[in-house]
Amino acid sequence: MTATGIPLTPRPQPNPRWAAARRPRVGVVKFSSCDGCQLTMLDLEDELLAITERFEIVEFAEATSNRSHGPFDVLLVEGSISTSDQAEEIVQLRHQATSLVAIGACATSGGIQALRNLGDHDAFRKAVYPNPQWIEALATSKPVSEYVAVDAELYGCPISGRQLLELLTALTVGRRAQLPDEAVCAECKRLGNPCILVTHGVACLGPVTRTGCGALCPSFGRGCYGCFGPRESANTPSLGDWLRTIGYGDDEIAREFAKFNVGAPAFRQMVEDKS
Amino acid sequence: MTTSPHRLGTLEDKLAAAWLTHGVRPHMRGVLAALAESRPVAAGQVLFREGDLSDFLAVVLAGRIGLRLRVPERGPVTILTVEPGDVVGWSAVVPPYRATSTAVALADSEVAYFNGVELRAALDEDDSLAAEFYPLVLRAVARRLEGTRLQLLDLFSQRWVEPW
Amino acid sequence: MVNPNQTAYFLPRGDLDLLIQSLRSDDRDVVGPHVRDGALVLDEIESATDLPVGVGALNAPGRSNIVEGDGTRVFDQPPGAMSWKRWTFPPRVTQAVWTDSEGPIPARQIENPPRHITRKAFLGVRACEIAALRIQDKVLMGGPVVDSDYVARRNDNLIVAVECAVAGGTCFCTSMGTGPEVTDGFDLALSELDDGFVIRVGSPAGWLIVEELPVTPATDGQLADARASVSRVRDQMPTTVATEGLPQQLIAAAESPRWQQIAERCLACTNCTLVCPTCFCTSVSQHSDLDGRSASTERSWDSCFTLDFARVAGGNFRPRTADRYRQWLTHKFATWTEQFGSFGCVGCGRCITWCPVGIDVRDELMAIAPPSADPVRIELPIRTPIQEQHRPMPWVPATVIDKRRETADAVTLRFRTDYAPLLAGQPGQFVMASLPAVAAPPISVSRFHEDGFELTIRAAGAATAQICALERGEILSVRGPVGRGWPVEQAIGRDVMVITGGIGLAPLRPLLDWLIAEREHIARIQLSYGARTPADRLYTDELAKLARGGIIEVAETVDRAGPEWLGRVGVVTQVIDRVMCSCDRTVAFICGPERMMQATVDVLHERGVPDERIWVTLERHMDCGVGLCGHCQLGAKFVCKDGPVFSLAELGPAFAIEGL
Amino acid sequence: MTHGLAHDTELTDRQFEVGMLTRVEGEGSLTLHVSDGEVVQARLGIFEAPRYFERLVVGRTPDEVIDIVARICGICPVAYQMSAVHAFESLFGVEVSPEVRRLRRLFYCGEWIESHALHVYLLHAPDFLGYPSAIELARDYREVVERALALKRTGNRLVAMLGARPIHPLTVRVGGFSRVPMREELMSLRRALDEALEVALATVSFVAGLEAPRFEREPRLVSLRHPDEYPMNDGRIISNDGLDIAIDAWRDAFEEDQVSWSNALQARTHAGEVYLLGPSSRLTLNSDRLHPRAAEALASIGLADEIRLNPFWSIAARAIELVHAVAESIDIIDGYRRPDRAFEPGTSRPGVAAWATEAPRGLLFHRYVIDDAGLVAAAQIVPPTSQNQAAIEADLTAFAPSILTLPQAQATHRLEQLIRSYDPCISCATHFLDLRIEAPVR
Repeated sequence: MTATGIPLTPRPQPNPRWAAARRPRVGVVKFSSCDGCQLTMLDLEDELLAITERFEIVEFAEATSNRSHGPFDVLLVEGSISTSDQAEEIVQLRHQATSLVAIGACATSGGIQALRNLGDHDAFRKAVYPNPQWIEALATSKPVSEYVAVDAELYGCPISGRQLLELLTALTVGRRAQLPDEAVCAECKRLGNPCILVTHGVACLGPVTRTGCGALCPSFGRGCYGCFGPRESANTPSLGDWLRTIGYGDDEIAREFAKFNVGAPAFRQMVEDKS
Repeated sequence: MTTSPHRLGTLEDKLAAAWLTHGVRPHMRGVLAALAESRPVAAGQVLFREGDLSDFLAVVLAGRIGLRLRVPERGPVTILTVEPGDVVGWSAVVPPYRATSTAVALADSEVAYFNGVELRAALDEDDSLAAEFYPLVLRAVARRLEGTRLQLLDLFSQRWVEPW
Repeated sequence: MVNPNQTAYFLPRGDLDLLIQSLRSDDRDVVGPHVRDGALVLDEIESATDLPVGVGALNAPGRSNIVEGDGTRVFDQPPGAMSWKRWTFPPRVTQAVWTDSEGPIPARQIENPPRHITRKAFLGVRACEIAALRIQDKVLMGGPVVDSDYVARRNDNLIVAVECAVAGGTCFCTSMGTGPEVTDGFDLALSELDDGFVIRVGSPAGWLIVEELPVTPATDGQLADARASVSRVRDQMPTTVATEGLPQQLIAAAESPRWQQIAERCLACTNCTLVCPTCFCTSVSQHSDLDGRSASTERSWDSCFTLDFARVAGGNFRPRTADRYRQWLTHKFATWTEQFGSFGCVGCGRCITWCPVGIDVRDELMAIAPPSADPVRIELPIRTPIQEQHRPMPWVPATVIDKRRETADAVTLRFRTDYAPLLAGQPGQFVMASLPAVAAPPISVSRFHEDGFELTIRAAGAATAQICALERGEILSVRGPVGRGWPVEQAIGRDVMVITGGIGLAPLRPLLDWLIAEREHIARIQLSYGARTPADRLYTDELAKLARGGIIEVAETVDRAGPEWLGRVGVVTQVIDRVMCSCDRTVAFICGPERMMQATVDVLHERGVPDERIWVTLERHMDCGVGLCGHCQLGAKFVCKDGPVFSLAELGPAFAIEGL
Repeated sequence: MTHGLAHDTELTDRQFEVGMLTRVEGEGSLTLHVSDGEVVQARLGIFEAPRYFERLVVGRTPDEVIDIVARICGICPVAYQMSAVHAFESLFGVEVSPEVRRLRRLFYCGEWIESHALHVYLLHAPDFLGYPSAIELARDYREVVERALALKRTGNRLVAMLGARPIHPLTVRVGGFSRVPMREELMSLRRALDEALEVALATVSFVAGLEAPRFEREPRLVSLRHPDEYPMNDGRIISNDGLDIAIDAWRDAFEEDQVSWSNALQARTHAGEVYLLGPSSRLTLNSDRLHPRAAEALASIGLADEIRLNPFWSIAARAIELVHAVAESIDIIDGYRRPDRAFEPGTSRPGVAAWATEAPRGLLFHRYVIDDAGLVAAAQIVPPTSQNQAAIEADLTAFAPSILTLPQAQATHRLEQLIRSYDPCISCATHFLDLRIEAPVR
């Protein structure tokens, strides 16, 4: 279709849940994580100053010494919940936030550290620390949504700067953030990559992984490792069967899925079935 | 569908015009008419209450009867209105003969009134009457069940859904 | 030395580069086969050395490998990973662009961004791919509304076809009747022989190229070799899909358990649709910068395998993978024939080769729809001429001149416009409403005026909420009226039942206006209107007035109510099944959630109203409103342009089947 | 500005606390207890929750480990991938092509530029200029912040060019990269790098003009040293007091132990001495290996001694390294020839894979035990911050007396500024396998 000659257009209203006058108060907090997702905002070099003008950044420990415990119009939450203190803190923060957005694989599925959910936590603790009794941590690393309601989720390890910007922009113009839930394959084909799984028999999780990264792995000569997590109706068993028919062992298949979104059911199931 | 409470004609004519009973064979309609008496019901009048022993069955000839359930936290809720031609008090012929809701006239109405005890006795004696009558009640109840299912789907609920 | 009566020439292998250079000197980018990252792709070709010389490719379900081929031969491969639509119908196209002087939200549009479309020569187009280009021509510029971007890109492509000398493991062009012989639709057609190429000329443009080449008239021997080569390919490719009667078979198999079995293997990853040379479905996405001073819309390839594809307010029409696979396969091999007069498949085999789990469409077809007794042959469309009279439908401004609140979350906006077609709209038609940076949803017109029209909108999402928030004097861009409205003439001399629920009354209001204007020609008008609660009813005063005047019979009912409500309670079907209609004279117009319409239809059937006189209006996801984006398909129908109003007779079983 | 309780008591007995250190990477706290003018306790607490990375990599293939360890830190993922990939290649005897070796340095340069630009301008500079963050800084010195962002962007573009994205790049693999860029692709960064060099030089004069708190001590400095390169991913481990060991022999000289107040282990020498890593150490021990442009810049500001003696001057060391990284990137790109192979094939073999590289924050040591199946059986990862932790506490102890006369808030801020000058990377620091247990300080 073509859209020609739209001479004039209305002004979309600011998000009705905000007072139009003041800048929305944005907070960025982290739990168990590598800081990469909040760093993604600082990596939006071209837009960072515009963001700080459009929004009032009231809490962002990595970037500013100004602190706030709320209230927040938008609270970006990085990291998984893996200690009892964190489990309490996230509930407090939820009360302070109009919109709570979980950002990144840790906050949306528990992150790579959720591998311990499948195993024996004590074994992990002992393996790393000589005095495990000094280490206070829960046996599981869980997504934020396991503890409080989340209004939106940005996926990825790390999240995509473009998607973060889309979320913030959508909030400002009051549109539904366009975060498609299609397979990585769709973007991979738009880019014109010949399927790496078909041509080279390389294990690629693209068909069961949510888009958003820009199909980076196949574009850079390797198979997708699922860092954006499973998409809707991710048919992981079928992909697993195919990988076996082209020569992958069950343990290899299990390891493919046992990565940064191992906490997501569709991936976790494959790890448990194959190992 | 005009709902003027002052229609002319005999009770039998009125039953013939009613959705529930217009299919009944003429002589049976006569039998039914003989069992029934036409009664006016004033707006606001309660015909029976949820849990009461049902001692009558009525075919609404004009007006509107509301069926209500008590929801203590929310007050009475009208779940269905019985319109002219339809039956109210079917529980009078279905054990354990207890009203499943409270019936209130929402407008001045007219009903064909069947005494429960007499009606049940007549149905016990006259198999052909029973064979004619029970399907009518079943049909009416089945229709209500269908309607209730659709209501459960809450098709017009105001969910905040964003296709675009 | 070129002789106009001669149409076949011979170009020595060593001079192939001269062909490429003459194409380039003709001020064209040459696109052709090329090996990149171990796969055969299409790419810009600067010289013959860019071509896959001595390269072969082995294709199988879910597998494609580059292999050593015959040392000197250039075109001994089956179709590669990409199709030509990448150039005629690119994956992403920026459409409208807005900028604004003072912000915060874009208000002024720059006309469509200037397109720099270079002339292109497509080198190495196979027979199946020529057929694919024709099919997309039919879809995208066959009218009534054309895709002007496609037209611009398709204009002036020079097609240098190549007749296949090898058959790929997934090829089935012989089944689909599209190849391997290249018969027409080309400017030049090459047949590769060991020592060179037989060149056939198919157009004046082709002549101009050949004239520059050191060609000699093809000898009978060379022509015979060329024919032999392609007929060998035909023999290598047994007919694997029996297309005769296939459409009918597939439609009949709509409820086959096989769909669910395929769904257990299908990844719904969209690969098959995006490598397909004929798939044309797209979505429009909104872009804007952070301070909202500029915005644009972008059209990008989409696929019927994504969840969002069939999403509408309130749900999704194809939630399950089985639904999506059935939609794709039945569209390609059944409903497409009804829409465009040919199959949507040309047998290139890409969907088989590039399926990550090797699902073979040939096997699935034969399993679901085994060959039938009563064959029906379907022909390819002839080359579609670019339809000059067809224009993209314009967006026009409409000014809000009145605003009325209907319910807690619905308003009626009255717009003024001087765009004649909008003033001449038919009851039941709708408009696309454009909100830059937000969305462009379809909205039914709820009344037509001499100087404009009305929209009744419920704030169900970001876009509708913003339209609801428009105030007097503000301007909305609309495209329309689009769609086929209510068949009002059917009401003449009949009893009319108008049955609707919730916001569904809005698209019926223009119909009521028409019926009332024609009152004396219509026996009886009964409106049955269901709402969730008394507070959710639209146009209450209007309806009350009409009812009082005895112009129409109005039966309103609500799903639930408190004691203060003395009106009807119950679903709308309970109203109509008590109506004593002389149903032999009845025509019914229905609008509401599909489930409610189904229940209503059941009752009407019981009362003996025939399908021909039961009219419903359907809701589907729409991104364009003019039959190009593909989202709104229901069986062979595009709801946006063939509907949204349909009679049950037109819809047939499609109305009852889940997930179509 | 400070969190947790910060209560004034009489000058002789004071408690300074920062419940949550800001403008550092990860979650840490500071506790300093002074009694009778004596520092009785200085603790850099790390309450970042443990993620057990040494355990997460067990049972993984080397290439999987390279993907996983990147997730230890979002700011220096390249460093983690480099230490790991070099460790594996050294065990497997994989010799990468010279082009790939240069690309690896280019990759590392990108991360140094991005990380140093972030710290110098967005995290550290606000302390010197008296702003809570670069956001406020931008209100008064917009061009300074824009300059910083431009520099940072160029670093990120370099990393993304080679690694597909700046955070958690995905192309590093044993033997090389999964894909190497075309020459044109790299040349597309050339102009940005020329501008970046100007900005880096401007940064040097910018920091030279800052005023650092007075504080001097003679720390033990440790870094890599290479015969003819400024150290990044090759060389030997040396110190300013005579240490000189092989790059994979970290354990011969150092060890880690656990303390009760920290989820990170602390590293010391076998003799229990603390030591300092990072830009100041690297620069002091390798100033003769700087790129000429960087050497000029250092000479022009002549702060070499301050950089060695005063931790606050680490900002100058980073500025100099910025010049070096940009200048070297330009040289590498100008001389780039795309290798025929993106990676050399290598075959796994069992044994111990160990290596150290220079992360932006200092020496990063990895050690893996590979089993017969080619999978990791055990791992040790020693990031710079855990090695600096003890040195930071020692410096806090030494620095504290000089601020006792200041008001609480100001004094606390000074202490926080001191900690920030080491650019601690706390989520890195949280997780390590230990060798010998020492009783925690009580």
